[in-house]
Order: sequence, then C-alpha cells, then structure tokens
Amino acid sequence: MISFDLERRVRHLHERYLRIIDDDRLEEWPQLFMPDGVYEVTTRENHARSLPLALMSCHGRGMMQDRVTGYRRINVFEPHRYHHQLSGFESEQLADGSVRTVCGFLVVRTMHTGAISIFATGAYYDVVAQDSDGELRFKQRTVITDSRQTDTLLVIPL
Amino acid sequence: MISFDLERRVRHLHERYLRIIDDDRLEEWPQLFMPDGVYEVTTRENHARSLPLALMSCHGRGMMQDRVTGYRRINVFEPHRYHHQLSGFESEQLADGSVRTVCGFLVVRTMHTGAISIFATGAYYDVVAQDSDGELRFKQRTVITDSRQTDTLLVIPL
Amino acid sequence: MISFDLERRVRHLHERYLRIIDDDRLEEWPQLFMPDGVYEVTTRENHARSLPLALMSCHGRGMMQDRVTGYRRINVFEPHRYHHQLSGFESEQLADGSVRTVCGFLVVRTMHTGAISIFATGAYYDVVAQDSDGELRFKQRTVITDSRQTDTLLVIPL
Amino acid sequence: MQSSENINTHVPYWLMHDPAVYRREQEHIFSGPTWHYLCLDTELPEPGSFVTTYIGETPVIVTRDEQGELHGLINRCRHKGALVAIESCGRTKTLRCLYHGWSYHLNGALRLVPFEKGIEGKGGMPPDFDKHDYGLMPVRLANFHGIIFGTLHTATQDIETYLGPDMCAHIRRVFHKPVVVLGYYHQVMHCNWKLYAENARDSYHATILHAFYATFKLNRLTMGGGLVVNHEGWNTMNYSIGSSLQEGEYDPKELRAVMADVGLADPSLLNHRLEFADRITVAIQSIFPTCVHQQIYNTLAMRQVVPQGPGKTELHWTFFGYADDDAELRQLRLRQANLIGPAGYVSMEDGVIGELVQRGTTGQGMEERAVLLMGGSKVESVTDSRANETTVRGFWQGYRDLVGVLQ
Amino acid sequence: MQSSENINTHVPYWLMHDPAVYRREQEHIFSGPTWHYLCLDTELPEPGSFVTTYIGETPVIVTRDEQGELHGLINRCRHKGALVAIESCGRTKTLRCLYHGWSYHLNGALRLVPFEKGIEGKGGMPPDFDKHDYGLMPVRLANFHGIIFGTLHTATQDIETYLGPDMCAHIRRVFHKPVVVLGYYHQVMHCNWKLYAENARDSYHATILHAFYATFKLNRLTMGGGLVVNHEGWNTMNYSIGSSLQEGEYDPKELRAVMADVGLADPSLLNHRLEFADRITVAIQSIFPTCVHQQIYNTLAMRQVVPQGPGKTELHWTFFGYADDDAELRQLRLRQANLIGPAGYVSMEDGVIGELVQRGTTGQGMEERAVLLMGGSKVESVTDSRANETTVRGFWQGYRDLVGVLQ
Amino acid sequence: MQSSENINTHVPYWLMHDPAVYRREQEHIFSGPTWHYLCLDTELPEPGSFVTTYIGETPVIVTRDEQGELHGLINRCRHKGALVAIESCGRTKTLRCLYHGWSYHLNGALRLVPFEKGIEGKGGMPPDFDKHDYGLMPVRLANFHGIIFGTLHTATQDIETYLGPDMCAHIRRVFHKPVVVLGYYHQVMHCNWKLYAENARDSYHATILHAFYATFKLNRLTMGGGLVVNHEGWNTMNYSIGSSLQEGEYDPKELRAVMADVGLADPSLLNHRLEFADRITVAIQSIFPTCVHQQIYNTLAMRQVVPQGPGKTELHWTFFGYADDDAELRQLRLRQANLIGPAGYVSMEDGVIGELVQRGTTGQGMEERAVLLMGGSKVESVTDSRANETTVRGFWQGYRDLVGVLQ
Ligand code: FES
Ligand code: FES
Ligand code: FES
Ligand SMILES: [Fe+3]
Ligand SMILES: [Fe+3]
Ligand SMILES: [Fe+3]
Repeated sequence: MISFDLERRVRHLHERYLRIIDDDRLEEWPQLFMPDGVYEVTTRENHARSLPLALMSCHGRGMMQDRVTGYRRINVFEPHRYHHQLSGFESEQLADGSVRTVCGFLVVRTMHTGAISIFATGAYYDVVAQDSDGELRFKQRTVITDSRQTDTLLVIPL
Repeated sequence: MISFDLERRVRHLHERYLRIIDDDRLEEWPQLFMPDGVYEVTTRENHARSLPLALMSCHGRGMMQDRVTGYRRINVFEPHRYHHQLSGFESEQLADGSVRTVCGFLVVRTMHTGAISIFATGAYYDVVAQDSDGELRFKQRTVITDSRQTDTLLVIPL
Repeated sequence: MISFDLERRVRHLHERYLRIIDDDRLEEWPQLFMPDGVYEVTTRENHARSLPLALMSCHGRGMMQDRVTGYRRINVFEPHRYHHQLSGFESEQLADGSVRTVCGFLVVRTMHTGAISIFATGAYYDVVAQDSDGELRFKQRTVITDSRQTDTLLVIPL
Repeated sequence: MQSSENINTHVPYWLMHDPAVYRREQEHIFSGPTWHYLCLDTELPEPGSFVTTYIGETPVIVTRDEQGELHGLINRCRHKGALVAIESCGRTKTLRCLYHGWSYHLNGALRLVPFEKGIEGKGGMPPDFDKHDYGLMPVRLANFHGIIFGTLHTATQDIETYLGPDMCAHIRRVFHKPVVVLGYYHQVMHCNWKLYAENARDSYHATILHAFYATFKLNRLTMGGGLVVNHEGWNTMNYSIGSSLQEGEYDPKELRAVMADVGLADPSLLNHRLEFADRITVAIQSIFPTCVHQQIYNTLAMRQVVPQGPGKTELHWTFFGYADDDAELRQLRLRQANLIGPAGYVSMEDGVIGELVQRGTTGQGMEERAVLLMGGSKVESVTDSRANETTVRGFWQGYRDLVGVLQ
Repeated sequence: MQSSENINTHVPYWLMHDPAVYRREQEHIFSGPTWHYLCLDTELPEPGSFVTTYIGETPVIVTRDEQGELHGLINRCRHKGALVAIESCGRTKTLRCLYHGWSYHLNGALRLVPFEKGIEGKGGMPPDFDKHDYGLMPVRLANFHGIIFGTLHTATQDIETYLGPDMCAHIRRVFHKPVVVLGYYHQVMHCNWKLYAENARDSYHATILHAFYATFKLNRLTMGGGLVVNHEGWNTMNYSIGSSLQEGEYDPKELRAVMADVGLADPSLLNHRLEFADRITVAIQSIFPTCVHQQIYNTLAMRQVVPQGPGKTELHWTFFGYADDDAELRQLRLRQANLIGPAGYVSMEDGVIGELVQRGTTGQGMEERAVLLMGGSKVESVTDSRANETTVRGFWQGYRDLVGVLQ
Repeated sequence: MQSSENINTHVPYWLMHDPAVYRREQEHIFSGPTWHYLCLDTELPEPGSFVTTYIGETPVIVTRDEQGELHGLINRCRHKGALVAIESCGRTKTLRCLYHGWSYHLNGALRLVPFEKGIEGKGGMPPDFDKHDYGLMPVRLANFHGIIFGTLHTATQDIETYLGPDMCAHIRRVFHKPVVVLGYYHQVMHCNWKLYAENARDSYHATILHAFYATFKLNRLTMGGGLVVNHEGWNTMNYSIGSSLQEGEYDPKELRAVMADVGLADPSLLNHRLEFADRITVAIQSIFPTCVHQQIYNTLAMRQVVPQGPGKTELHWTFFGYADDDAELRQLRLRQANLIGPAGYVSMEDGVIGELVQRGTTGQGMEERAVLLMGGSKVESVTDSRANETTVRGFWQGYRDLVGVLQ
C-alpha cells in the first residue's frame, strides 16, 4: 500500500480527470498524461482473449489532441455528455517510484434529448508518475470496459 | 486546494447529506443548511441558457421544511426512494473562509414495485461554511442535472 | 466518529471487498470475514416488515465457501459480472472496539452478451473488527437492497 | 357495450393501450386538420433562428428567414429521411443534412445537392430532377399573438375560427404585451397522451388530487369561476376568480388534504400579485389536441403534449413572464415556480395520475369504460358550477370528429 | 405442421412470442373460468387489512371488512380507471381514489362521490346516477384452507371441483394448521409466462438442470415418488418420497453435476426435519394456470406467476412456516431458504432457463414446435416413473380447453 | 403513391418501422435463399471448437468436429427449444442442453436423451422415438476462402453463383493467405437493419458524412474508383484507387468538413502501406443481405448485421490481419483501428445516422418515401463515377425479389 499522502494525490488526479471530462473541458485532458503517455480503451472480451484491438489508442499527447480535435471540429454525432463515478481504488508502488493503480469506473451518458443510460462500466488500469514539474501524470491509462458493446458510438474518451 | 482536514469534514458533510436522504430521514435535511441557506435544483439546459427557472428553489430553512411537509403530508405519489453516489470532488477556499466545492452525483430511484432506474446525474455546486455551533453547513447548494427531463415527478430533493 | 486512521482502514476493506468481487476473485471473498462471520442479503421489503427471510444467508466461512462452490462448480447461469460503486459511508465505534458502519452500494451487472443493467442498489450494514492476525474483517455484513425484485437470479454475492 | 353516441361520456379504456389506434391517431389527429403549439415567437429572436419540435411523432422545424419571416418545415430530409436539424434550437444560415449534405434554405427550399451534376458530368441526379420538387415539406404556421401554431393538414381552419372567440380572447388577455421565456421543464409520463389531455381539461380533479390547494385554501371548486368550451368542445378553459371560503355541500373532511394542523413554515410562497383586471387567479386553457396554456397565480406557461407510443408521453413546459416585469414580480413568478412543473406543489400529481390510470386499465379493463357524467352528457360552457366534466367530454367530441367512433 | 390433436405433445413456439396470442390469453385464460392464487388468509389479519395483487394483468385488491369478511375487487376506479389501492398491502377504513376522491367501502360499494350533487345544486352527477351501479367490480373469492383464490369469471367451478380430489388433499396436508409468512421474493424472468408454468410442472428437468440436487444426491428422478394430475391435467403435482441411492439406467456420468470431488464445507445446509407422515420430502403442486405451491424439505412457499407482456414474467414467492414452529424448525426453514428463490441452490436456474428458451425460439423457431413425448402422449397420473412429461402436457390441455387450438 | 416498379428508387419509410414487415423479413429474407456471414474459418482452430452467432434472429452454432469438418446448426434444442450453446465461442466434446440434458454430437446428431428408456423401463420416450429425427437442425455452410457463410434455406444457390464473379474475385484478393483475428467490436444502433444495409452500400455519403475523409483529403468521391454490382444488385462493392487532388465540380466549401486550419497533431495516424497491386486503398463489399467486408487502408474487417427488432440492430465487427504480418504492418493495422469501428474517425457517424433516419421518418413520414435517383434508376456496375446510388438500389432489388413489393 502506498503512503497516505501519495494515495491522496493519486485520487485527486483521478477526480480531476473525471471533472475535466464531465465538465466538457476536454482540451485539458491530454495534459493529465505524460508527453509520451499512452491511453487505450478496449473491452474485457478482447483483453481476456489477448486480442490487441482497441476502440481508441493514443500513443502520446499528439494523438490525444487529435481525439479532441475530432470531437470538437470534425466528427458528427448527437450532443451528449458523460457522468463518471469511481470506486474500488487499489494501488502499489513500483520499483521506479511510479504507482500502479486500478480503479473501477461507471459512465452514465445523457443525450441532449434528455435520455439517460449507463454507457459503460469497467476499470482504469493506470501507471502514474511524477512529472518534471512535480505534477502527477498518467504514464499509462488502460480503460477496460465490462461490456463488449458500444451504444451508437464512442467519441468522448472514457 | 483546501487543507486535508477541512476536505475530510466537507466530504463527511456530503456523505451525511446522502445518508439523510437515502435513509429517508428528510426531517434532518434542512438542518444541513445555514438558516438562510439556499437550495436550488435546475437543469443544465436552463443553466446553459442562463434561464432562471428552477425545478425546486428554497430560500431559507422554512421553504425546505415546507418541501418536507409536502413530501410527508400533502403531495401524492407512488412510494419510492433514492440511492446516491458521489464522485469528482473539487474544492477551493474563498476569501471569507467558506469553501466552494463541486461534486458529481448519481441518483438511482427504486419504486415500491421494485422498478429501478437512473433518475438523475449531475453535480452539486456548493458553498459550505462553519456555522456558529462549529458545524459545517451549506450556505448554498445548487443542483444541476445533466438531463433536461424529469421522469414522472420530483418530490424528494436530490 | 472513528479515528481517521481506522476510517481509512475500514474504507480500504470496503474497496478490497469490491475489487475481489468485481475482479471475479471470489475465492478470496470468505477471507474478508471472521471465521464465524455472518453474511446476509435481504430486501428492504422483508426488512421493513421484520420478516426474517433472506435471499442468501451464510453463517460462517464454510457457508460462504459453499456459495463460491455453487458459483464455480454447480449452479448454471449465463456468464455475467458485477461492477460496484460505494458512497455514503458512516461509522461508529462500538464498546468492544469493533466498528459499526453503513455504506451505500450500487451494483451494475453486465452480461456476456454486452447487456448492461442496474442490478441492485442498497446499503451494507457492517460490523468490522480486528482479527487475531491484525487484519480488519467483517463480523457481520448485512446487505439490504432497495428493490424487492431480483432480475433473473442472484448467484454472485452482492 | 355502449352505443356509438356516447363515446363522450363512456370512453373505452383499450383506446389507451392499442398500438393500431395509436397509429391511427397519428394519421387522423396529428396529420389531420388540427393546430399544434410549436413555440413562441420570442424564441426565434433573429434571422437564422430555428427551433425544433414535434407534431405528434412528426419532427418539425420552425425557422426565421433573412426577411424575418417564420417558416414551418417537417424535419426530414427529402433525400433519405434523416433529421435535418438535431439541436433543440440555434442559429444557422442554411439547414444542411449530415448524411449526404443536401442543403436547404431557411424557407425549406432545396438549395444544393452535392454532386447533383455528377462528377465530370457522370452520375448525379437525372436531367428531370428539379430541386423545386424537393424542398422540406411545409408545416402551415399561424402566429397568434406570439404563439406559433402549426398544422400538417391543408384544410385546417384559420386559427381564429379554430380556436373560437373565447379562446382567442383569453390568449389576447395574456399575450397583450411582449413575453420572455424564463425556462423549460421536460417531463416524462408513463401513460397514453390522451390521459394527460383529459387531465389538463379536468376541473373535477384539481382541488382533490392536488391536496395542496385545499390544504391552503388556495383554489377550490367552490370558488367563483367557470368552464368555457369553444369549437364544439375541442377547446376549453377552466378558470377561478378570486377566492371564497364557503365549502359548498361537499364535506371538507372528505378532502384528505384538509389538515388543520398543516401549515407552511414560509408562507411567502403564497404571495402573489393580481395581474389581470378580471381577477382570474387560475386559468387552464386547452387547445385541441395537445396545447395547454396556463396561468396559476403569477406563473405563466405553455405546455405541449408529445406522444411517444401508446404508453409514454412527454410534456414540454415553457415558462414565461413579461419583458417589462419589475424585479419583484419576476421573483414572484420564479418563487411560485415551486407550485408547478414536475416538482410543483399543485401539479406534480399530474405526472403520475395518468400512469395510475394506464396501469389500472390493463387486462380486464380493456373491456371497460370510463364514465364522464358529471354535469350530464352535454358539451357546453358552464358558469354556474365547475362540478362538471363538460370540458373532458369536449376532448372526446374532438377525438370522435377526427378518429371516428371506436367501440 | 402438426394436426390440432397434439398441441399437448407438440407446442408451437410462436405462442411464446406473439402479442395477439398474449392479449387473447388475457381474455380467455385470465378473465376466463380459472382460479388464481391471490394471497394467504393470514396476510389479512384484521378488519381493514388489504392486499393488492394481479390476475394476469388485471390489478386486484383483497380486503377484510369490518365484519371480518374477505372481499375481492378489481383495483380500478369505476370513474376513470385509476388504481384505487397503490401499496402492496396495508390497513384502511375506506378505499379512496386519488384522482377525484371517489371513495369505496371495504366491500367495494361506492360510498361517496365528491360533488355528486354539484355545488349548490348545480352540476354534479345526473339524477339517475345510482352509486349502487358503481361499486368496484367484484372478484369472486374462495378461501381454501387459508389460501385465497380469485376468479374474474362468473361460471368458474367451485374451488374443490376445480382443484380435484388429490390437489385438495395435498393442500389440506400442508395447510392443516395456522401458517405464518416469513418473507417474500420477487423475481423477474425474461420469458413468456407459459414457459415458467411448464417449468414448474416439469419433473424431467429438476434433477438435471438443478445440478445441486444430483451433486449431493438430494433428490433424483429415480427416487420414489409420482406425478398426479387432476381436472384433465389442469392441475398437477410432482413429489418425491424419502431417498434412494440406486441410479437407474441413466448413466450418472451424464449428469454434469455429479462431481465426486465437490463437497459442502458446511453440510448443515442439508439438515432437514421430516414434517409429514407420508415421508414426502419434495412436492411441487401447480394449479392452472398460475399458482404453484411448493414443499422442498422444510421450505414451504406459494409462487404466483404474473405475466407482463409476451417476453416478461414476474414470479412472486411467499415463504411461510407454521405459527407453532419451534425455534430449531424455524431456523431450518430459514437456512434452507438458501436452496430456493432467486438465489436458491436448487431453483436459481429456473430464473434463466425460460429466457434461454425465449431466445432460442425466435426467428426460424417461430415455425417449429417443442416435443413433449416423454412417457407418451397421454395426460394422466403416473406413479411408476417420473420420467414422464404428463404434467406438462396437462398444462397444454388446459390451455387448449380455454384458448382453443392455435397452430 | 408510387407504382410497384420503383421500390428501388422510392423506398417507403414505413418499412423501417412496421413490426409485421419485420417478421415477414425474418421468414422471407433470413430464413430464405440467402447466404449469411457466420464467422471465419480461423476462429475454429481445432476439433471441438465452436462459435455461436445469428442469421437474423435465429441463433446458430458453427462447430468443428473430430474429423476437422465444419457444421452449421440451429442453436435450439430439439426437445423444448432452449439455446444449447450459450458462450460466444469455446471448445467442447458435445453440445449438451442445460434444461434436460439432451446431448448432441458436434455434427448435431442427437447422442443421448436422459431417461430415454425411462426408469426401470417405465416412462421415457415412446418406442417409435428415433434419435435420428431429433438432431439439431442443420444450417448449410459454405467455406469460401476462409469465410464461413450459412443459409437456412435448402434452395439457396451455391456460394459462387450467389456472390457473382467480381465478388468472388475481390474476396480471393483479400483472403489469398491465412488471416488472424486481431479483435472484435460490437455496436448497437437504434435503427432498422435495412438502414445500415443501405449505409454500407452507399458511396454517396462516405466523403460527406465522414468529414474526416475530406478534412484530410484521404478519400473523396472524385478519386478513381468504381461501383460494382453482381447478382442483379444483391451484392455490391465500392472501391477507391490511390488518391487524387482534383475536386470535381462539387464546391468543396460545401463540405462542412474542409477546414483549412484543422490538422493532425500526430499525422502518423495516416501512415499506411500499399498492400495490394491494384492500388485500391478503400473497398467496401456488401453481400446481400447482412454481410459487409471492408478494406480501409490497412484495416481489414468483416461486419455482420444482426437485426433485433424494427428499431434496433447490432453490428458485429471482426478485425483481422494476416498471419505473416511483420511487426510494423501489424502496428499500422492497430493504429489505423482508430479510423474504424464505434470510435472510428471515419466510421463513428454510421453508428448514429441510421437512428437519425429512424427518428426522422416516424409520424407523417410513414406515408413518405426515400428518393434514390442519383445516377438514374438502373441497377448496374458503374466505373465512370461514384456519384451514383446504384448499389443502394441494388439492395432494394434483392429485397423486392424476396419480400415482394410492399407499397
Ligand atoms: S438523407 Fe439527407 S442528404 Fe441524404
Ligand atoms: S378516477 Fe377515481 S375518482 Fe376519478
Ligand atoms: S430443452 Fe433441451 S433438453 Fe429439454
Ligand atoms: Fe392537475
Ligand atoms: Fe426447476
Ligand atoms: Fe459510412
């Protein structure tokens, strides 16, 4: 188990991530990762069968920024937003001082029409480390969804 | 970021609020606010368009007590209860020593028939301060729901 | 209110319980209880009417292990998994040094087909104590579900 | 089995459940010679403003073109049927379909078809393809004192004839000066749309179901007031004047709501200002089939009924005030908003009562009927007593006129 | 295509999916000459007690009036059809409809209509309105040894004739002294109600689907026991006596459940006490169409099947014991509750198996049929072997008698 | 009302909503003389491997028996209709039904019926019961270069004739060496299955709806390429060759997507390797009714359309590469996966556009029709221009051939 103070900082990072997405401040999202950080979304079905296909995979902030560009400027979809819930945090310190964590997440999607539905549940498998500026950032965030299904489309990162 | 100890007290206030509603101890609900506290529920649709209409708006404990009276004695509806989840807490200290916080919430409604549904998601925008008796209380709790819709009716405060 | 350090340890116990179930490591589940610990699942309907019937009732780890055996080896059902969320933690210290807590839970069930639904909400009513090996364990975990209904079947403990 | 004459007084419950009837209503009522509330003029403030809404299940757009003229259009691309406008409102220069980029002027005219002439003259639309034939289908509009009504039918009467003299007068009474939207409610009800349509016309339930009224002696059936019907009952109004204390012969103890010991901790909720010379404090006006216009003290709102299947209905509330409200009056309206809408002390029950009827009338109920005999079987205006279901019968008169008699 | 004779042996799968058939069943079976379990006498302990339930989709109330007499009523206000009682049970002096306050006596008689005489004689109900004509519609009741059955049909046989001699005897056997409710389960199943009705009558599946039985040699088809049918098969019972070890000719290795290495860490779960002289340890009794009465060791329960559309069914369990249970026996019942209900070691599979059939029979399955030939094609009692689907065929005999033959 | 000739060019919208039409399609199309994608040969690597899937709503199993032979079976127990295989894939020696343990060989033959002979000769199946009559119903298979197709109809043409020469050639082109599955997507779309079937054949929308293409000049209708139809239009292909810069006569400003200032922060996403000598970079092949085979740069995938009611459709993606991919090429495929699937830059819009049509065509839309006149009204291959809806008309040709003309 990691120190209480480190745990608190990591949990705050998780909460900040949540607020940035749920408050539709997606431009700040890549900044939560190391410059060469990795963000991937896949399903337990693919993961359990060791199949490498991902729904989204961003290697480095550039690819994350492009996802933000797609969301804001290019792709077409009905307006909607996410609401996240987090529970089930576990952590361990790695040899290099970074922290490996797992944390369950729930995402509820609300459409502009008012329709509410559970969009995804699953867990974040993260490696978090301290960046040169002293901030904690994600070296890796792997999102594994419990369901193999995606309703309609996935444009906002989970 | 506020001190850890203050953060813990504010989070406990959030959890107490949750338990009071989910355990149907609504009579205690107004006591979580300052005597002249403000409680308002509105939708992101109205909020985003700067439209002042609210679903519920209580200025002062008296109006909150009246909502409890309506729920217990006057209004008619099918028996149901709420279940809250909280995530995504952020806080900042204000000049006057009070604390401004935002926290995401999810409310699941269960009818006496057994039907379960997501009733609302959104965020609490609060101002919390220390009351004369040393307790933390809400000066203001503004509830903004992600969905513009209300299923059937809203009688229990969110 | 219990000491912060004890509260943190109890909350970690809650999170470990969650991860063990959501990660399908059910064999570890009985170990979270005292050898003679009690696990019961009932509905608010039965509870409110003081009716003793439970959906599941395990007195002692043996009966819990048998539930794991049923799940792994004997009973027949469609593959599915749970996702838990926790909120609304309250605690009090008891005379004998053990801790009584209540904590709200939400369980989302995902079928192997991809179907996602809210399976249950409710609260855990626990008594937690320190075991001879220094670990905190459940002397009692009573699960009370808000809904009187069970969708399809209940084979994985809540 | 009842004879066909009295569907107005004996309404078969299976009409609330049957999918074939529901589909028939879409054709005969919603695509029929009826006017439907779409929005308020003030919600389209400038050229390029648009609002999306529904007439029954049919998606509709209202636009204001460069000349400031309003247009009603069916929100369905003429190419392959995609919704052309998705947002609930906004501003735009053109209406462009996402699917293949067909683009329409604000008046609905088709302005551009990508690759109409093909590529280097190959492919594209046939020579006889004429863009004039493919504008967005028109919805006829009527702007009556700032309320925008629309109809899908060519033979619908002009709006004033359709409304009738009293309805027109009452709309003029409220819309006598510029209004401003203060907010919206969207409410989901698990019942057939007709159950809400009845509810809004039903003077009988108000002071009984909505116990808050009686508890605080705000509005009682025994007050002065009346029931007005126009257009053979299609359109109706129920209003109360001032206040009165006599209880009539109906024993108040029967009002489960009258609880001497119940009081408001903060009675300021009940403060209101008399805005109209006629001293009418509560007036609910229903325009057949789906428009409701309300004044409850200082709360002013339009309600639109949007059917979404035999067992589901959405109610869209548009809450407004006057552009020249003084600050105090504006605050009165917003505080009184606690009385109405999905969380309203005097209206929340309407959100569930239709569902209780929907669930009460399944199974054996499919062979039974409601009984609407309060005040007799006629459909007519009544001023001497509101213990009368004339306005509800009026709804069924309109229903029968369009759908025919379904036994 | 099968000839009409053998719907009992060859059941078309489209009957599980078709909405028109479902509605036809509501009329011919649920509103037809059938008895339905409503509740237990003990759940209405005192004057004013009421319980709400269903006969098919029709909402029903059972009340106990001031004289202690029971009444069955359709839970639908005679005015406009709202549910009159909302809670699942409770106590009340009168049944008052929320919508307009029509109020009924506990026997269903209409006692009060608000504003019946109008206001100052104006409005109100017409002179010829007679409250006697508007009581809540009656549901005929039969209290058979503490089990309350109800029927919507006037010509339903008396309960004893309907049940048949063996069914009566078995109910008397269990209900020979006062019972007390120990709790409820409510289970949602995503299948047609008939698939659960078959399942409860199906002696063939029990020891195969419910692997727990075989794993712990608790109950096997090869035990002593029998299948009893009454009323031409409408009502049936499947029981096992004592225990036996011989496996018959069916190779146990085929029982995926027999796993030598599987044992119970706490075998106390299997402790039970022999309560009945006949040494019957498991008895499942099915009363056409929707009532199931079970004894599994020391667990006693009623199960009520509530259809909610062609593809959804609710199962309501009422778990009971005897008022004079000693503490140990009461604990045995509650511990054994781990065996039954939605989480029961020997019953949870029934919650999903119907859904597997529902999903297995769509598409091309709509043209196919189940085959119920185990033990031949007759519907008759069998004591020499339970490798027989006679009891399931009996259900279809009843179905055909009421719905007719649907090919 | 249109004459019956031109359903290919004027498609009635009610076909997307009507439950009776949906059920008719299950019978005439999905149980009709059509081939359906089931899985890839490589997904059944060894004896005992099985995969479960669907043909329309009919559940299907594909197995590989001990001899390595493939079998197609309807996933419905012949006893009472339960799904026999539940998991989406796996390995097994026998297919055993959970309900009563009927057990089938991998070729579908019924191998064991528990208690077939009863118990000590009592009960059990009748003497004339022959297990040979009760094997799992067969699904005819065709393994075409590693793609497993299945049909429920006996008279379906052989696969090569069904596909047509160009379709065969294009499949051979891609499946010329062993493939390996890299992962799956499962996407839920809230529209009628036919709207997705049209979408996949629709060359017109690709570069307009999917703005990403135009923004980054990846694929434009003005590129070289063509539309190929086989089997009177049942099967079609739309392909683009290389790249081109000329924009044709269609004003690019109309492409809302062309935004000079938009760039990719990491253009490596667009790196791709030319894998095929024909320099085709994008090819979408549609096999009537529900199979889609795609090459988009280095992404290779099969898509299967699974209808789940008039308003809901699932799309199952199987993403593959070649067994001999070098590491870099494999990485290219996986990085380019960002382009396709439910989160794909150039395909996510297809997940919602069908829903926009579904919602745009309700209400009054039930009386209207789509217009498919781009490129005229013929169904034929076109190489000179892809500004042509010939491939979409081809789908309706197939639809009409099987379902008949529904006005
Ligand atoms: S559907 Fe609108 S452009 Fe094709
Ligand atoms: S519906 Fe019951 S009183 Fe009117
Ligand atoms: S349904 Fe398969 S064995 Fe009975
Ligand atoms: Fe009302
Ligand atoms: Fe069973
Ligand atoms: Fe596309």
